[in-house]
Amino acid sequence: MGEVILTMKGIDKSFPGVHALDHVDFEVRSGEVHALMGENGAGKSTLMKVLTGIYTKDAGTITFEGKEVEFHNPREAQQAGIVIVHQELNMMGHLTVAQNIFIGREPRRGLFINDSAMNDEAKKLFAQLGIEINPKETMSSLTVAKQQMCEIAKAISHDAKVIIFDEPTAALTDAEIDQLFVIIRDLRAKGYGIVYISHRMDEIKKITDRVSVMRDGQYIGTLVTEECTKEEIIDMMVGRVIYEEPKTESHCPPDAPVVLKVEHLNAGRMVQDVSFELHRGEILGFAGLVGAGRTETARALFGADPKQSGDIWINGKKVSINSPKDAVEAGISYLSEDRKRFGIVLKKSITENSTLATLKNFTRGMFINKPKEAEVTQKYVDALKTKTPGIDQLVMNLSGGNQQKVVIAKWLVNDSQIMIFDEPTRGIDVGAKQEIYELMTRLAASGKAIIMISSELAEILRMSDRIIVMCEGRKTGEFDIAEATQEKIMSAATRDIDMQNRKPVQEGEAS
Amino acid sequence: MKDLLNRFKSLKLVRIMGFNRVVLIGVIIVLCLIFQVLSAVLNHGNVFLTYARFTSAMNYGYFIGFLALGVTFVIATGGIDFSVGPVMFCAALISGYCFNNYGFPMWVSLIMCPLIGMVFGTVGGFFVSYLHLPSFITSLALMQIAKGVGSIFTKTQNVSWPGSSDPGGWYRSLSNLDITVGGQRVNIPTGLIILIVVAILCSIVLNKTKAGRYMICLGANREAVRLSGVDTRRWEMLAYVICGTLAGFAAIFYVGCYTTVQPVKGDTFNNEAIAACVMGGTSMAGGLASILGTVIGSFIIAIMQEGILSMGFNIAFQYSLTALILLGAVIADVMSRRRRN
Amino acid sequence: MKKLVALVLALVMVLGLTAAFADDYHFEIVSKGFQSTYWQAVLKGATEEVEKINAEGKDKITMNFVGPDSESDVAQQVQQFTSALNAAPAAIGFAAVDQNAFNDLLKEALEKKIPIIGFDSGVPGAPEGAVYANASTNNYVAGTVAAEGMWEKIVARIEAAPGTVRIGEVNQDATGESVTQRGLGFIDKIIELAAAKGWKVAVIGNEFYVNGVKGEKAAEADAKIIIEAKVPAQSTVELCANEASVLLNEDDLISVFGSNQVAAEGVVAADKNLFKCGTGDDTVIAVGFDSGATLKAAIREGVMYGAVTQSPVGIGKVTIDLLLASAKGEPVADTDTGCAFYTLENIDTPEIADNLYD
Amino acid sequence: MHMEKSTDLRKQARSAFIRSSAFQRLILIAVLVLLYGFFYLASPSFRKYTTLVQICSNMYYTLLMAIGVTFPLITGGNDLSMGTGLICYSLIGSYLMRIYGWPLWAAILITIGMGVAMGAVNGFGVAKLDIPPFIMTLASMMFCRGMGSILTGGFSGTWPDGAEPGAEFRNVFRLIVKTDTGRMPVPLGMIWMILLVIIMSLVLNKTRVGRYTIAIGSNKEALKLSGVNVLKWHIFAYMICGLFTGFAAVTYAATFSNITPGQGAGFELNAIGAAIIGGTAMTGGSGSVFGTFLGVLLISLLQVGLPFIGLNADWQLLITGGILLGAVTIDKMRNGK
Repeated sequence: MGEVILTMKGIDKSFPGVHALDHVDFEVRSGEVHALMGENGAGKSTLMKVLTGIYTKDAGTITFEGKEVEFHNPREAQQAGIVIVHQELNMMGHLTVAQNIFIGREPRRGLFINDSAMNDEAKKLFAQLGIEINPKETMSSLTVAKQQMCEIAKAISHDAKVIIFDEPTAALTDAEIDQLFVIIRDLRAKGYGIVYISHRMDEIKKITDRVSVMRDGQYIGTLVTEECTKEEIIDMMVGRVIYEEPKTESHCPPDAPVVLKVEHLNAGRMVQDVSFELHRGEILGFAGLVGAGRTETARALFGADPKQSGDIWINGKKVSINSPKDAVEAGISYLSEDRKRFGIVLKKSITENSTLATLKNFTRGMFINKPKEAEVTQKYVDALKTKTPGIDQLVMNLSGGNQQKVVIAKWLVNDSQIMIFDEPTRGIDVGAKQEIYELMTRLAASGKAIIMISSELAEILRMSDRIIVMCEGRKTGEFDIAEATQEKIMSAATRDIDMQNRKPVQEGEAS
Repeated sequence: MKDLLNRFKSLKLVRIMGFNRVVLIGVIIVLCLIFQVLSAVLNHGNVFLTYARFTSAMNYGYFIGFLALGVTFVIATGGIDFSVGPVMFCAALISGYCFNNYGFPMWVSLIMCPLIGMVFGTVGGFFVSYLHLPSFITSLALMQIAKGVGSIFTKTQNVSWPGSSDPGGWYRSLSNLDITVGGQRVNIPTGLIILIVVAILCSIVLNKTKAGRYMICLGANREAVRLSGVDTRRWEMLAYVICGTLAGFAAIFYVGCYTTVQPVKGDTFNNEAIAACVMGGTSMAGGLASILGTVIGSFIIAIMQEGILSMGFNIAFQYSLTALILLGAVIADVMSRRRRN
Repeated sequence: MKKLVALVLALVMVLGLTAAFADDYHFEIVSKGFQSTYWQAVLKGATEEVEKINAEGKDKITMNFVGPDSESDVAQQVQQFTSALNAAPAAIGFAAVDQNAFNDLLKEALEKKIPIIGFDSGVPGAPEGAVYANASTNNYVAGTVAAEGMWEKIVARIEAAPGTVRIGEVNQDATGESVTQRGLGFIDKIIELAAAKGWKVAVIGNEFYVNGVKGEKAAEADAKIIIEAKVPAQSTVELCANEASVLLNEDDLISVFGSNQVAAEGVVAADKNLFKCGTGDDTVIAVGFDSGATLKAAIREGVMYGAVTQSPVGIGKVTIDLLLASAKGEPVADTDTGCAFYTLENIDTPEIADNLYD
Repeated sequence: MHMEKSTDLRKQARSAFIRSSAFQRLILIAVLVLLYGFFYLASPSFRKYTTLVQICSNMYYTLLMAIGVTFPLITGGNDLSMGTGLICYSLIGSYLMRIYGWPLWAAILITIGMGVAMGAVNGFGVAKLDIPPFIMTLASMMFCRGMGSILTGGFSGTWPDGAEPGAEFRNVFRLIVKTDTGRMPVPLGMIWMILLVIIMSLVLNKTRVGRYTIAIGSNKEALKLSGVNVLKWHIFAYMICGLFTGFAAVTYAATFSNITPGQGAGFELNAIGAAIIGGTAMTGGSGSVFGTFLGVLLISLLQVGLPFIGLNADWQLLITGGILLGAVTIDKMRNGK
């Protein structure tokens, strides 16, 4: 580990109503991987945005390579040698890989951009990283992982001294993660200072040298990774120990009737011949790595995406579901993992969102029965303890957790017997998480049949009565909670791949 | 000053109408005063604020109003309709031609207008919502087609609807009812009444019914609405159908005031209709629509063109002024949204 | 409250003003167009006349001259005419885009006892007594004038021609009162002249013109002369040019008539590629209507054989005179402002040159 | 809108060739050939060389506008102000010449200058004040429509023609060569057009302006984060459009003589339509100048060709409308919903 190259002291930043950063300190040495951890909203990303000049700080100093610096825009930061590999990859899909890497500083011959020189440069970079990517390919035709590699290549091409990885593994498969780590280690060896933001404990243990933890916009402390335990870090992150006791046996009575039966469901590459049953009052966990085809299965089942084949029975009756409309009428509801895009109408009020799926129950003739609407909405706001000044509040003014509650309310109002929760706790802070768990348990107890898709193994093990594991679009395992173990699930989730350097894939921060 | 403004903003009426609407009404009042003064000064002592000028201004407001109301629905769903003007003309041409040449009874011809409009709306709606074509292009194509059909049907001829004294001329009293009180001929602007009634219906549909709720919501986030089990295509299409129908309806009031329709014309009315609803605060981004605003917007346009005339100015001023007011309204809207975020 | 006060004050002030601004005679003139050189010429004539009269000092006249964007915009013109009525002028000068649209308004004028003076194409079929007099060109006659002018140049060639010959006609639309009248006048006259020679004439092309013809038509097969009437999709120069070039590409075409400035310019534009037009014996004889820089240039270069000009300036003058007379209650009578056929020979003679404009 | 964006990745995942706009251009060329062949067989007089010249001179100003608007379209924007703008600029140009006796070159400069200025205004409104491009340009469209005749007082202008001094500038677009059989027009303009098409495709694909234009349409935020001065380049895209509208204004004045105020509304729709037919996506990010060129060629071929087969004028509207719909539908089919 080399000398300190970057120091941030007493960084302070407020947004209207939020004190995002409260005098935070942070430092990076050259040749180290420095983890920055904390719950969502702890201020990690904000801190990095201040560092890279996307936000301007209210107070505090940044010292880089011995002299105090102040970046007003990403450009300045890049030129100084601080680059960030963004969590939501910021690439221009229509341009080629090389064009993306060199956007804003294209080599030119006279008036014209010298693309061939650019491609050669890019080739060199990839060679340096030991990756196989054709610089001439259009960005959007690459896999997410490769796109990220390009981002890294871009970072290096800025001859950066400090590279920030913001949730780099959120969307990667394990093989890809390993490849990423190889690269990161290589960069560390080359003396780069690396900031690594992630939630994934074992990644932290595996790749980082030091860990700094933030909570509620404050700097809590820094530990040397080898010398500390997961628990210590978690305690620092959440300020209290939370027990995520795995279920020991199914809470669902063995004689519970089958509510949903899916047979030989096929939808594109990501859903191949998936069959399963779902019982009344059961929570069926869908485990697997990101990109295993669980969400796709749910969407196909829900009629959101077209499916090639597959039969669906509900309460023993065969139903044909070709659109979300059919699904909802059949009593299925789907809480998407991407709330903002597929879950809620941000510009509209809680009321309007809550009754979106069930408006026909709130109409007198063709008119909307607003009093009834308001009454029901209020009921669920209370029931779910949604924090809001009123039911006319626009959803975009609510926190992630409360937005999720509005989505849940929408489906509760619909009173559908089958509920699909896709990453129900993604981007939700610990407290709200707890509430959501309790809520799901209550729902199951009240006789609803629940499918829970989660990439967080702890969550799966804690909530599910039964677990289905998917891998590359296929169902690769089914366990009763009693017999399920991390190892079993992981081996199913990764099929033949050897078990040594395996770890559960955990939740990633929502974008 | 500031708290005065806030107190004003918090008035019940203002809150119901929305601050921007109230401002627009202010604009109307100011415009009227300016026109009053200028037409006196510049145009040989002309008087602007007279009942006669009011009704004649309204004549222009009726059909623009109906067009704008229709467009409001489409814009609410996040689309745009660039074909309403020609569609209106096409409806007027065909039904008028039938009245003149095939001896259709007037009431049939009148009913035909909205029906023809509806056909165009349905076709456009289908292409946009079921085949997912960009609404702008679709309506461009539709505009050409409307022009073509109209002029083919009428053999490239003008169509003149009957005058008030001719048989079937009663349809004119839909837009202007002439009654004689003590030897004085008085013009009741029935069109205004109908426009307001239709506007109220529209705002009920938009704000109080399932259809309206869905249209606005899918304008804001189509996918979320679809995944709530709503058949978005159906409701989006409905918006275009309503738009087309209202365009056909506008035709009745166009001929009611102007009698004669030409083939291959009417595109300029698109711009004025769209301008009217954007002025009124309907957002191009979808998810935000105000019928009241649209109506006020159309009135501003109508009053403007009457004012220009009464000042004895070249018609050209009307376009440029409308453009400036439109820009002003939009910029103000954008700024206020900026401040809120 | 404040607003209210302001409003009242403004009104008071304004009413004061209106009193101050009254004139002896104020005329509203609602023309059929405003933004083409032709109408500018009419405006010129009118303005000059007004200045002249005011200079004489007997009467004090003011005038307000308006017209729609395009010669087909009924809505605009109705609005303008209504506004003119509301201005309560001493008299209104009026050239209707489409007279059907104005019957009710003209009746209203009649009730209000506001004299209407029709000009240019006038107000045909106006309700009895509304229009006191017309200062107008008879467009049908103008069409025949064009036909005669063309005929004398081509008659010899028709005789010489072994087979059928084709005469083309480009009209900017089939809806405008004056354009259609000219178009039909032209065709009828040709038929009449041909009949005198014992030739049969077939009329093809746009339905309106084909059906509108009075003279009797022969089948294409046994006709000596084929008259082909073209109408573009929209009345713009470039689209007229496309229609014209179709005509010019017909090998048996001997002459072509552009029935107004736009159409005539279309013919010229088309010929810029084809070089069919000219004044020679092997060229197509092109005849236009009205003037404008392009047509004048074309005639001077011998691309276009001749054209018919109305007297826009004259129309302007006469209209003012009639307005004044009618306003004073003096008897007024229709005045035909006439039209004349001009070619390179007489283009510079004063009686023509005065009526030509750029 | 945002639906398109979200499915972008899936779109791109489809087979590379079908996806490539080259494919769309191929279809277009095929259609062009077929259509030309059809007219060729249908009408003998269509076969004449002069008809080709007609097709060319008919398309100049539309092509120029279309090339221009391709750039705003690629940024995901639009420009409706071209048509009325074109008339407004050339009108003022001729006014300065006729009334104030300005020299031709000055008038041309002013005409083009006004185009660029209006482009800058549009760009500023869209990029800085983030007014929806559609509304911004709708406003400037109405503004231009009035401005022309307000400034010139309802005067309708003509540019030098025939024997007048300066009329030579028309030869830039149409050269007349004397042959033994008579005179033959050479559509010189076409050469400039093709030149411009080549230059602008270079600009689009090989210079920063083009690169950033595409990037803005593809992912504006990303471009910002890469530290590029997005505002500047976004405005630039609109200025290019303005520049070409200015060119179009001069060309229009050169090919047709009389410019009447209040005209021009609707020209821009042809241009935009052509660009779309040429495979430029309304959603931004992709488009090609050559495609636009083909699109304009198609429209011009229809406008000139249809009269030859004696099809009544009003059918032309129907057919062009149909073709527009067809083109977009094909495009959709290619990229999936």
